Amino acid sequence: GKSEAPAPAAAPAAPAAAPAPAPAEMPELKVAIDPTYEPFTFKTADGKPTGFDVDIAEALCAEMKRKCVYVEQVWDSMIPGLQAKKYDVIISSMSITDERKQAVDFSDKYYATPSRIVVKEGTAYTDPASLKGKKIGVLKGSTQEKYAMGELKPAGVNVVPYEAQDQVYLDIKSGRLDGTVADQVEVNGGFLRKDEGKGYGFVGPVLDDIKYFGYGVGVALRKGEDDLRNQLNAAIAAIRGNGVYETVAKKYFDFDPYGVK
Amino acid sequence: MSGYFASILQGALLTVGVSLAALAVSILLGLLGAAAKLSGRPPLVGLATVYTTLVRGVPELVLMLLIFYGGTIGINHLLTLSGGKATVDINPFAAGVLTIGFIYGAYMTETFRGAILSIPKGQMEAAWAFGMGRLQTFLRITLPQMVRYALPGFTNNWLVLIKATALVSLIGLQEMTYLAKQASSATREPFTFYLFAAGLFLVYTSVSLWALRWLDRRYSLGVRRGQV
Amino acid sequence: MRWDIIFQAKNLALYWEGLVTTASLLASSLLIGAVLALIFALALTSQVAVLRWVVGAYTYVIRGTPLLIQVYLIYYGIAQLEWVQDRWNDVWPWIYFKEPFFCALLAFSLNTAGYTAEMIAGAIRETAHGEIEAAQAMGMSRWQTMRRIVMPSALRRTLPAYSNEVVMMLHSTSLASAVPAMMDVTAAAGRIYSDFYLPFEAYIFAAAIYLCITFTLVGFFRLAERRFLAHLAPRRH
Amino acid sequence: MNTNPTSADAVLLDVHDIHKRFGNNEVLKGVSLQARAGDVISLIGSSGSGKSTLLRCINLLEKPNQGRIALSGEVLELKADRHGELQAVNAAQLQRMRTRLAMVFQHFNLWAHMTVLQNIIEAPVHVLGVPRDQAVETARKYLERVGLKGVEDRYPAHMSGGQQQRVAIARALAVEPAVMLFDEPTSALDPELVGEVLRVMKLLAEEGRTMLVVTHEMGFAREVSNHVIFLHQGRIEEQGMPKEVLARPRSERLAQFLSGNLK
Amino acid sequence: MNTNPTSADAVLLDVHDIHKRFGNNEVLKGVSLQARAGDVISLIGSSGSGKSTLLRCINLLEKPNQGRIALSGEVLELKADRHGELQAVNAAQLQRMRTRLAMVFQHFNLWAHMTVLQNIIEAPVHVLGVPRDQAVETARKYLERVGLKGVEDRYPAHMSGGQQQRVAIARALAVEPAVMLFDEPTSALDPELVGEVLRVMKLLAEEGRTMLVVTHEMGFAREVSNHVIFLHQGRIEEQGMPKEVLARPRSERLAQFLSGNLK
Ligand SMILES: Nc1ncnc2c1ncn2[C@@H]1O[C@H](COP(=O)(O)OP(=O)(O)OP(=O)(O)O)[C@@H](O)[C@H]1O
Ligand SMILES: Nc1ncnc2c1ncn2[C@@H]1O[C@H](COP(=O)(O)OP(=O)(O)OP(=O)(O)O)[C@@H](O)[C@H]1O
Ligand SMILES: [Mg+2]
Ligand SMILES: [Mg+2]
Repeated sequence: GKSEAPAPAAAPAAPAAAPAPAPAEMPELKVAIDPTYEPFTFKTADGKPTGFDVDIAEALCAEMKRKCVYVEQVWDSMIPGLQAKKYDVIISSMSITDERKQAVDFSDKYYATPSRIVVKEGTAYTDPASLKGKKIGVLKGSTQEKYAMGELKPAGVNVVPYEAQDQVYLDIKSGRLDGTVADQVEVNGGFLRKDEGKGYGFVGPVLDDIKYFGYGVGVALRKGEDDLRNQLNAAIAAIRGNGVYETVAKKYFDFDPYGVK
Repeated sequence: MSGYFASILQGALLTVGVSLAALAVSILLGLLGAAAKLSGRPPLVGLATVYTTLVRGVPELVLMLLIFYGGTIGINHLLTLSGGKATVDINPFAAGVLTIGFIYGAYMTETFRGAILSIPKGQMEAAWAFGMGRLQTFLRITLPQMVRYALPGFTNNWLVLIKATALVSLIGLQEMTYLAKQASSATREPFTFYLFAAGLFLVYTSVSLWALRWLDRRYSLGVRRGQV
Repeated sequence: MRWDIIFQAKNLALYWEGLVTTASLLASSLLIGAVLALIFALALTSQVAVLRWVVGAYTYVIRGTPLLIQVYLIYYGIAQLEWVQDRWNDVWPWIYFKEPFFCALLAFSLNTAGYTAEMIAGAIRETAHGEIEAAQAMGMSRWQTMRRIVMPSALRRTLPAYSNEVVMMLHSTSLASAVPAMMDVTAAAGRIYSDFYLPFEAYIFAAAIYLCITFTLVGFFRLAERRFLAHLAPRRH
Repeated sequence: MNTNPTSADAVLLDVHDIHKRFGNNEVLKGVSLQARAGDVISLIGSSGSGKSTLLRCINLLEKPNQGRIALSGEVLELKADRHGELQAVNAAQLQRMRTRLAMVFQHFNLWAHMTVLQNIIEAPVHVLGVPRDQAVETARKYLERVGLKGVEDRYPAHMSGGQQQRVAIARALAVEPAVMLFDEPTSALDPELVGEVLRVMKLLAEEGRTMLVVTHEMGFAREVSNHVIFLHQGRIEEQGMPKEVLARPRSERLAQFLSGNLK
Repeated sequence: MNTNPTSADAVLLDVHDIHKRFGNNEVLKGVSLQARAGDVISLIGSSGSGKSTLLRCINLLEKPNQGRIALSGEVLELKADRHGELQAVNAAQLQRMRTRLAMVFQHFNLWAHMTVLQNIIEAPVHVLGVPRDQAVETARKYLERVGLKGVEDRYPAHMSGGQQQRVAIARALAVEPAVMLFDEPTSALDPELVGEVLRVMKLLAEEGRTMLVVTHEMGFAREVSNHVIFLHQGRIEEQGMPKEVLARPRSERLAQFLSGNLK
C-alpha cells in the first residue's frame, strides 16, 4: 500500500488557519466513506482510510476549520445514514446527476475524471458501430453504464452490467468479455497496469457528455443545509486556488483530475 | 498485506459476537412464537402469524434499513419537531443484534413449531395430568424432547444466521465480509480475501456443528432409532 | 417520500424484470435442489459409510460458507481455469459455464440441496422405530421401507422446516446479481436507489413484492400442511 | 353405594352430566358419577364406548362440551370456548386439582427423555415441592411395590411393555393423590403381575385412597371395587355393587358383554 | 406335541437355540421351539421374561447372538456382524421369509401418517403385489372380523386404544401369512372383544394357519392353543399340552405364576 498517511495533505492548510486553535475546540465534521474504491477511497493495511477522496476531505476540513471524523458506511445504506444524521456529508466519489439532486444536495464538483472505452489494442475505432457484436462489461448503476446503454447498445454492442468493476476485469480475463467502459483512473490502476491488462488499451475519445456523465463528483449533504454547502463550495474554491488540491492530486495521478470547465 | 488479514480476523470476532447474541434473541423469540402459534388462542396465534409472515416476507436488507435508519430518522424527526437540537444515536451493535435476532426469531418459530408437533401428544398430557402448568410442562417436558426434533432445522437456521451477520455492515459495523471486500478492493486481489473469509466461516461453522452434535447426543439419550 | 418516481413506467418495468428473474430462478433452483436433496438425504442416511462421508463433506462445505462466495466461485472462479476456458466454447457440458444464468442456477440449486438434504436426513433419522419395524416385519425391502413408509412420513414432518428454506431461498436469490446481467427484484431496487437516491421508496416497494411472493408460498405451505399433516392435527374431526 | 367401612360420607369427586363430542360423533352423552373417599369404582364397557374419554374429561385433558366437575366440594370453574368446549377459567385452580388426581394412561406416556427414576420423582419434586432425597426414597418404595428393582436408570424405550406399565403406575402412586384415575392399568401385565398390581391397588383402597379404574379384568371389578359402572355408547347402561351387577346383569347389553369372557 | 388333526407332520417353523443379550443382560439363554402347520402355540411368562424379544428374534427385528431359524425347511442364512450379533446374509431371503411371518406388535406400531385403510392395504399391495381393489376388499373383510366398521379413513392417533389394536390385527391378517406372530394381541381389549378376537384366531387356526401368541389370557392358552410354552428368565421352564401344563404345573415357578391369577 501507500506509505504516506493522509495527514500531510492537511498540513499545508493548517498554518493559514487561525493561530493554534486547540483541536478539541474544532467542531467535528462527520464524513461518510465507503472505502472500497481504490485509489479514491480505500484502507491501508493497518486499517486507516486513505485515498484521493479522503485527502480532499482533510483539506476541506482544514480549510473550514473543522475536524474530519470518518464513518465507514456500505453503499446500500449511504443515503439512509445521511438522512438519519449519522454523519454530515458523504465524500466518497459520488457523481452529481439531476436525478440524484432531487433527493440530496451536492457541493460543486471536486473532481471529474473522464471515462474511456477499453478493448483489445489495435481494434479499429471510428464510432460506436465499429464495436458491433462485441461484449462490453460495465459497472451496474454507473454513469458509464448509462453511456453504454445510450450510445453503444443501439449501435449493436452487447452491453453487460456487473455488480463491481473488478468483476468486469475477471470476465475480460476469462474471455467472457471483450472490453469495458470505465473511469480512466479506475481502469488504469485496476486493469491496464496489471498483467491481465496487457494487450488492452483505450480507444475512442475521452467521454464526458453531461447527459450521461453528469457534472462530476461532489460532496453530498442533506437538503436544506445551505450554510454547510456554501462553506464547502468556498473551501473547494480555496484549495483549488492555494495549491493544496494540486499537491493532493499529484500524489495519486499524473494529470489534473478536476477536468475541464 | 498481513494487516488486512488481521483486520478481517478482528471482524471475525465481531461476527462471532453479533451472531451469538442474535442467536440468543432469536431462540427466545422463536420459543415465544412457537408457543403462541400452538396456544390456540386467536389473538396470540394472529400476532405470531403476522410476525412470522411479515418478517420472513420482507428481505433482511430492507428490514435492517427500515428498523435502524427508519427508526433513527423517525426519532430525530420527532426531536426536531419538539424543538430539540440533539440527535439520537442508536447503538449499532445492539441494533444489529436485535434486528437479526428479530428476523431469525421468525424462522426459529417455524422450526420449533414443527419440532413440538413431532412430540407425541401423550408426553405433554402426562405432564398436565400431574398438575404441571403450561410453562413448567414446556420447560421440563416439551423443551428437552423438542431439541432432538428441532436440531436439523435449527442447525440450518444457525448456519444461515452466521452468514447473515454480514448485514450489520449496513449499519456501520465492521464485520468480516465487508472488511474482506475492503481489503480485496484496496489490493485489487479479488479472491484472496474472500477465500480467507470463507475459510474463517468454515472454521466457525465447524465449531458450531461440533457443539450441535454434542447437543444431539445429549438429547437423544433414551431414544431408540430405527435402522432402515 | 417520492413514490411518483417509483411508479414511473420505466421503473415499474425494471421491477417487473426483477420479478421475472427472481421467480424463475427460485422455481427452477428449488426444483433441481429438491431432487438433489432427496438423493443426498438417502446417501446421508445410508449404511454405506463412503456415501455418508462424501455427501456429509459436501453439505458441510455448502452450509459452512456463504452463498455469495459460492456463486462467486462458480461463476468467476471456475472461469479462471484455463482448462475450462479451453473447452467452454464447444465441449459439453462446459459450454454452460459461460452462461450467467446457468452458473447462478447451479450455485443456488447446490446450495439449497445441501440445506434441504440435512433437513430430510434429520427427519428420516427421527422416524419412530416401531413404524420401521412394522414395515420390516411385513417383508418390505430396505428400499421399499424407505420409499413407502419412512420417506412419506419424513417428508411430511419436514414441511414446516422446508417452508423456512424456501423463504430463505427467495431472499437469497438477491445474491444472483453477483453474476452479470441478472436483474432480480433487489437489484432493481438497488438500481433505482442509486439512480435517484431514494433508498426507502425503492426498497419498500421491493419488500412489498417479496411479501406478496411470501404470502403465496406460505399459503401454499399451509394448504400442504393441512393436507399432509392431518394425522398430527389436534384431535378434531 | 358405598360399602367400604373406612370411607367418610362426603363426596370426594363429583362428576355431573359430562357430554363430549368429536366432530359429529357424540362419545359421551351425559355421564355422572360420584366417588366418596375410599371408593374404588370400576368402569367397564366395550372398546370405543368412551371410557378413556370420560377419564380424560375428568382432569380436563379432553375438553367436555358440557358438564360439571367438583373435587372435595370445590367446583372446577369452566367456561365455553368458541368451539363450545369447556375450558378452565382459572389455570391455577385446574393445576391444583390435577395434582390431586393422578392418572395412569392407557399408553403409559412415560417421558421418553427421562430415566425411570426421573419419571417418578418429576412431579413430586417439581410440582409438589417434595425434597429430592425424600422423593427418591418414595420412588424406590413404589417401584418395589410394583415388582421392579434395579431399573431406576433405564430409559422407557429399553424396557418391556409390562415394565413400562408398572413404571407408569409407580409414577402415579408417587404423587400420593386424593383420587387415582387408572386407564387399563394391567393391560400389558401377565396374570402374576396383574395379581400383584391389583393387590397394591387393594392396599391403597384400604388406606382410604379413592380410585376410578377403567378395566377389562372382571376379576378386579368383582373383588376389589365396591362399585361398577358399565358404559355403553356414551351412557351409563347399568351400575351398582359388583357382585350383583356382574352376576345378574339386568340389561341385555351387559349380559352380552360379560358373556364374551372366555374365562 | 401336535394335537391338531388338520396339521401335517412337517415342521413349518423351526427355531433353534436362540440367545440374545442386551449389553450384559442375557435375555434369552437358548430357546428352541417348533411349530407344525395349524399349531397354535401360546407363549406365557412374567413381564421381562423375554417373550417379546423371542418373537422379535424370529423375524430378525432383534438380532440374536446365536441360533438358527428355518421356515418350511428353508434355513435363514445368518452371519455374525462385528458386534457378535447375527445378521441375514441375504436380504432378499429375509424379506421373503418375513412376508410369510406377519406380526402384531405389543405397541401396535401403526403407521401414523396413513389412514386405517392405507395401513392395511400397504403390504398386500406393495409387497405382495395384490391388485388394489382386491386388497381393499380383503381389508374391509378383516376390519369387519375384528369388529370395526366405518373407520377406514381415520388416522390412528384419533382412535381408542382397543380400536388401534384391532387395526393392527387386521393389518397382520390381511397379508394372509403362513405363520402369525402375535404379541399380546388382546391387551387393550375388553372381555367381549377379547372373546371376539380370540374367536377370529380360533377360526384362523382351524383354517390351518399357524400361530405363535404371546398372551396373558390363560383362557386363550387353555382353549385355543394346542401347546403352551412357559418362559422364565430367558429359558423354557415348562411346556406341553395346555390342559395339562396349566392345570397341573410341575415347576414351582409356573405354579406361582398361575396362582397370581385372580380369576
Ligand atoms: N432395546 C432394549 N434394550 C435393552 N434392554 C431391553 C431392550 N428391550 C428389552 N429389553 C430387556 O429385555 C428383557 C426382556 O424384554 P421383553 O420385552 O422381551 O419382555 P416380555 O417378556 O415381552 O415382557 P412383557 O410381558 O412385559 O412385555 C427386559 O428385561 C427388558 O428390560
Ligand atoms: N381424538 C379423537 N378424535 C376423534 N375421535 C376420537 C378421539 N379419541 C377418541 N375418539 C373416538 O371416541 C370413541 C371413544 O374413545 P375412547 O378412547 O374413550 O374409547 P374406550 O372406551 O377407552 O375404548 P378402549 O377400550 O378401546 O380404550 C371412539 O369411537 C374413538 O374412535
Ligand atoms: Mg381406552
Ligand atoms: Mg412384551
